[in-house]
Amino acid sequence: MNIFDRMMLLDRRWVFLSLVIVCVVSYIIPFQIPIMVTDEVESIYDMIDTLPEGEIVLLAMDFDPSLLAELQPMTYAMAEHAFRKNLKVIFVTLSQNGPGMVDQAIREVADSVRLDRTYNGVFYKGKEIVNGEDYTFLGYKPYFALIILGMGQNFRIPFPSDYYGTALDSIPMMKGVLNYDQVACVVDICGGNVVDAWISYGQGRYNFKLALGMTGVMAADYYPYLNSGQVVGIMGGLLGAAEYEQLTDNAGLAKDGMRVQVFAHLLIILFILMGNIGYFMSQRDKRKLGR
Amino acid sequence: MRRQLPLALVFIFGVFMIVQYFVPHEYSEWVYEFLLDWITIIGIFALALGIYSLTHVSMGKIRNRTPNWQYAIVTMLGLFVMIYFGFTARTGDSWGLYFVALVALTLGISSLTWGAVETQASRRKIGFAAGLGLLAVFVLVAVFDPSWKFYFYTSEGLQSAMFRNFFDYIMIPIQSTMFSLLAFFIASAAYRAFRARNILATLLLASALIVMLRFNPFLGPVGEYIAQTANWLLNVPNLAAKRAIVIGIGLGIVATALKVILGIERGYMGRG
Amino acid sequence: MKYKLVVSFLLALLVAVPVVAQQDTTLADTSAAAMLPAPATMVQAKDADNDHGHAIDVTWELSADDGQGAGTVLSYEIYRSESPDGPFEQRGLVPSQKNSYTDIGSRDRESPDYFPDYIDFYYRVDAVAADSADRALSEVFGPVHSYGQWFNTGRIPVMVGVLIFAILTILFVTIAKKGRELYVRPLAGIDAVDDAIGRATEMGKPILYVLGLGTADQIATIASFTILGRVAKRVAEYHTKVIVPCYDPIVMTVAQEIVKSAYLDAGRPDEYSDDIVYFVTQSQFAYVAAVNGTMLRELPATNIYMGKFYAESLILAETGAVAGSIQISGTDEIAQIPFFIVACDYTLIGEELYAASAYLGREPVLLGSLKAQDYAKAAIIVLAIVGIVAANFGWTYFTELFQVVD
Amino acid sequence: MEFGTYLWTTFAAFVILATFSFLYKDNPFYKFAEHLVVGVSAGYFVIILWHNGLVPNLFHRLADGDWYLLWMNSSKPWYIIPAILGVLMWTRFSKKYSWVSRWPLAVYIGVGTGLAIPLEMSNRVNKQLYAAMAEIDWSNFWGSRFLDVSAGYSDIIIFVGAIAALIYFFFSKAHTGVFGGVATFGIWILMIGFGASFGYTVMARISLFINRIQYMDNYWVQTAFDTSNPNFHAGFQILFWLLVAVLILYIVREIMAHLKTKAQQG
Repeated sequence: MNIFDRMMLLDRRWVFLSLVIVCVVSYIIPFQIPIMVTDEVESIYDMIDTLPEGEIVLLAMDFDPSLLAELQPMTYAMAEHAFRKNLKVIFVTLSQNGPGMVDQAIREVADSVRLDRTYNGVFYKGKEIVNGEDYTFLGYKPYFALIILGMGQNFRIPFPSDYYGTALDSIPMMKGVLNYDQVACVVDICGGNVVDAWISYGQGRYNFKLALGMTGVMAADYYPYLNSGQVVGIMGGLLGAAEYEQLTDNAGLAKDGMRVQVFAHLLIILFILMGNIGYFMSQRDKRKLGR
Repeated sequence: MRRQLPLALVFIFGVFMIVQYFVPHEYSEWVYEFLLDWITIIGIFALALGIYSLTHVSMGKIRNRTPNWQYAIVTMLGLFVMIYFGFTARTGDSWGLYFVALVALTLGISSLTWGAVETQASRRKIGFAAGLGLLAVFVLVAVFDPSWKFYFYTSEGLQSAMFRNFFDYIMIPIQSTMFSLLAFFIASAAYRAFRARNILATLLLASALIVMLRFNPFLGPVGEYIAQTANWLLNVPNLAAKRAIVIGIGLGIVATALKVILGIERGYMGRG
Repeated sequence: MKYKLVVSFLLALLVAVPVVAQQDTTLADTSAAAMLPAPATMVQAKDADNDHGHAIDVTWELSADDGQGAGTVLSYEIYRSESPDGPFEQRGLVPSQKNSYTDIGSRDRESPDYFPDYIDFYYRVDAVAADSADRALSEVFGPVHSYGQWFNTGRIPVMVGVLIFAILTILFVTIAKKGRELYVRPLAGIDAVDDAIGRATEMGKPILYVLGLGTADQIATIASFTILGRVAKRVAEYHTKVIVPCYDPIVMTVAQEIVKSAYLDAGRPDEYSDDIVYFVTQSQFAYVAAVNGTMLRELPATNIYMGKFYAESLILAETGAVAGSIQISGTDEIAQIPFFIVACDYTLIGEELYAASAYLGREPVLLGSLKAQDYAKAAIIVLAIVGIVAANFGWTYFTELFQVVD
Repeated sequence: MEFGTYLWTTFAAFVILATFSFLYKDNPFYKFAEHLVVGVSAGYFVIILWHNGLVPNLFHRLADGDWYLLWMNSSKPWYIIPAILGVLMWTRFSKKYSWVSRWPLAVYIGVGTGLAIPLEMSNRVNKQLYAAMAEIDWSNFWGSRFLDVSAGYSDIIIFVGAIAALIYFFFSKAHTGVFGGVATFGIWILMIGFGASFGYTVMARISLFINRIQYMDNYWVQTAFDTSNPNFHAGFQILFWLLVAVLILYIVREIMAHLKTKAQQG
């Protein structure tokens, strides 16, 4: 058996072992991988990054906890980015099982913002983000199309008080914030049909800047809105989240997951190539012998 | 009765189900829902046949001492214990003699079974005596221990601690691990089978490789083109292929189902 | 439940009003003062089509202030009453720009949401202003009642499809019965089945037949039963062993009957035992674990997978490859076909699984239906080509003939 | 985490490792896990079907009030029919009357096939045919970027590809001449589609394994060393190292056995 036959007829257990090693090692060691950034994610990043301090971002987390693994990383990346840039965030969820999830997300992002960090060469001092000053969580209400329309008139119509029961008027950051006109941009992260309402009822009627984050499978269907300019940018799945983390220079859940994925994929591709090289070379040897 | 009646039943119920699809009226809906319940209930009764088969095969292995017969005991214990947990629950926080009863019942049934299959008369006697004694212990505990109870008509058993533990720490871990073996098998299958032997194999291989490379960060500027090609492959040729297969399957299903209803295809019924 | 949500939303609106009123003057100026919007007009209601009753469709013309005009309308609220004078009960709520609503209730008499048929109702649609509880009441429409239909006209295309196809099938089966030779092209996977049985006999190893995770009323499983019948007969003739682990108890029952009959047909009823076809468990991956173990311990010469398969397809097929078995597969589960193609030696793609039972028997009656399938496919191709031309010339009346409305 | 819970978690870790060991070869640990899960899951389904199927779908309907009155005072006495059919399935236990079990089977299969015909016709044939009759985007025929999914030419490829692939499935015509050419194009489209699906699924499958690593890491490894846990004591680490020792012993044993056979061969 020469080297090419060996390349072709490797025991599959070597494949298994290599995969275990690659996955476990890239899971344990937090090294960095470069991520290719697409235009549609970069435009979302630019939109947030260029906002002046004190502006308000509306972050809608309209997904079920079942999609947590895919959509949570981008939520964290965007929220932390906004807080680091001293922007204010209004959280809202139009998914019935959303409130607990948003509450947890806010707490975990707050923990992370408390640390001193340097991103893209800029030093950000850790700070305590304060409910009512840096963020407000409006909570959940049913009939999402109506809520989206209602918030276009006045946030107080669907949400007279926030999730924790404080009246919106007694929340400092909401003073003078009436509707979408006082919000710099809206980001909808969703895994269902709520996004259609944000596009047609929200953006279509009130004409605000809208950015979308969605599952990888859904993303392809929304590119037409990107071309028509209704949507600023689209982030699809774990990959989109990893791109955002790449742009903010803040590696998190998405890049951790992608690191394992990238190397596992590379390993499989490597094995396929190896098998094919072995196959072609041994074919050639056979032909030579035949002659 | 043996052959014609079943064929007639298939025809009658089949035609009724086809017709009801076009009748939205609530009477039609009522019958439809009732018939679906029939299916569910027949399925549940049939599970008894399945459990009998599983028990029969496992017991056969144990009795004949076929290779790996010891593991059949594990299966039988798992089955028995899980059913027992599902019908019992604690009434308070204490376990009482719960496990004593379980062990007595398990050993009791085991020794009775042993006694029943054993050929030597003296051993049979021991088996029966021990079995009956242990069962008596079980009955005594079950009647006089107030810390746990049997629940058949209400579903306390589903929430009982041991039932949940077996589910959470045995069933779920093994099953998700079995599922995750796919990560390895998808790799080995790709390595073994993706060989550019002929044009079809090459197309399969190339398209899979492009899609796998769709988010590779080490490709530089080429990466974007690969990502777009992958996206196109997934949404254009893949959609065309799926549409053709779906239509073909649809026709195949309807044709086969028609043959079954009309009694042309009766292979599923066996003979005699 | 929904009713409660509506109530809570209304309460929220009530709370919001004073809140907005308390805003400082600069903000109050931006919001339109409490001005009554124009009402919705032309309110119509009729029984909802093609349903079991218990539902009424309400339509209206948008208020002049919805989107245009003062633009103050935020939503419409749909009210219903048993008399034109009230009292009216709120039944629904839709955002602005929508001009229809279907008032659906339960058909269950005991349900609090019960919607009686054949009772006259009156409807009213309120145009509700955005920033106040002020509303414009429409004219009341009625009486109207709901009732169930006996035929769903939206499903006519399906009925036509089933009828034409049934006629085609019966026609070709009749022709085939008369003894006309029907050509069918060879299928690699089918020819492999016979070879595989021969190979198993030579090697003195068993054949593993997996019926998949389908239930006995799924057509893929029924097709698989027929194939099992042929395989079992050959196996019995050759004195080879077949192993059939089952996932579903009813599938097991049917499979036992089939294999038993096959042994009878082959004249070897003594070699049959019920343990050839056995039940494992009804849990997907536990079943896979067991079948995997069987493969590595029994080392079957051939594994045949026919029927419904899900994620386990690749686990089974790769383990089979480890055991060195020849593998033949067929499924109509589209997501799993790629994995079978990659990991098995022969794969029946989708429809070919259904054709296989006819092929293996070479019975003219069964082959007749293949011919019917081919004609149906030809018809679909022609219709699709005409349809796409029609769609691009805007002849929607042609394409709409094919639209199924559920 | 309490010690009792950790004991169970360690057992879960053991059966997880036992299941993974199947990748290496069939071995006693895998056999144990396999046979255990078969028994436990079969028992689980007996209980689930009893409590969530038989009791609500049958018993509660047949006996609304006291169970011993059975269906005498039931509001839905007609549910006795499926109960009888179900019991008839059990005639299979008898050799003589097992043919009676064909009646319930016939009902079961009749309902299933009858249900399938219009549904499959509608969902797989009618709706796909209607979807194929789509308008082609002539205004954006060449697309706005490289291999644009929404471009007009992509619409045409989808249509032509689907027709060609459908032609591949013709059974009663030999694949020769022009017809054969189109059929060949059809199988190409099928293969490209299958390849793409395969490549796309890899990510989800790798995630499953990552998820397993996370489970072991978060619940088993980290708990063993989590001294901030108020219930923490040496038992946690003893359990942890015990399982690790078993694992190492097994690996060492396998390597020794392997070397031994190598030496005998060599």
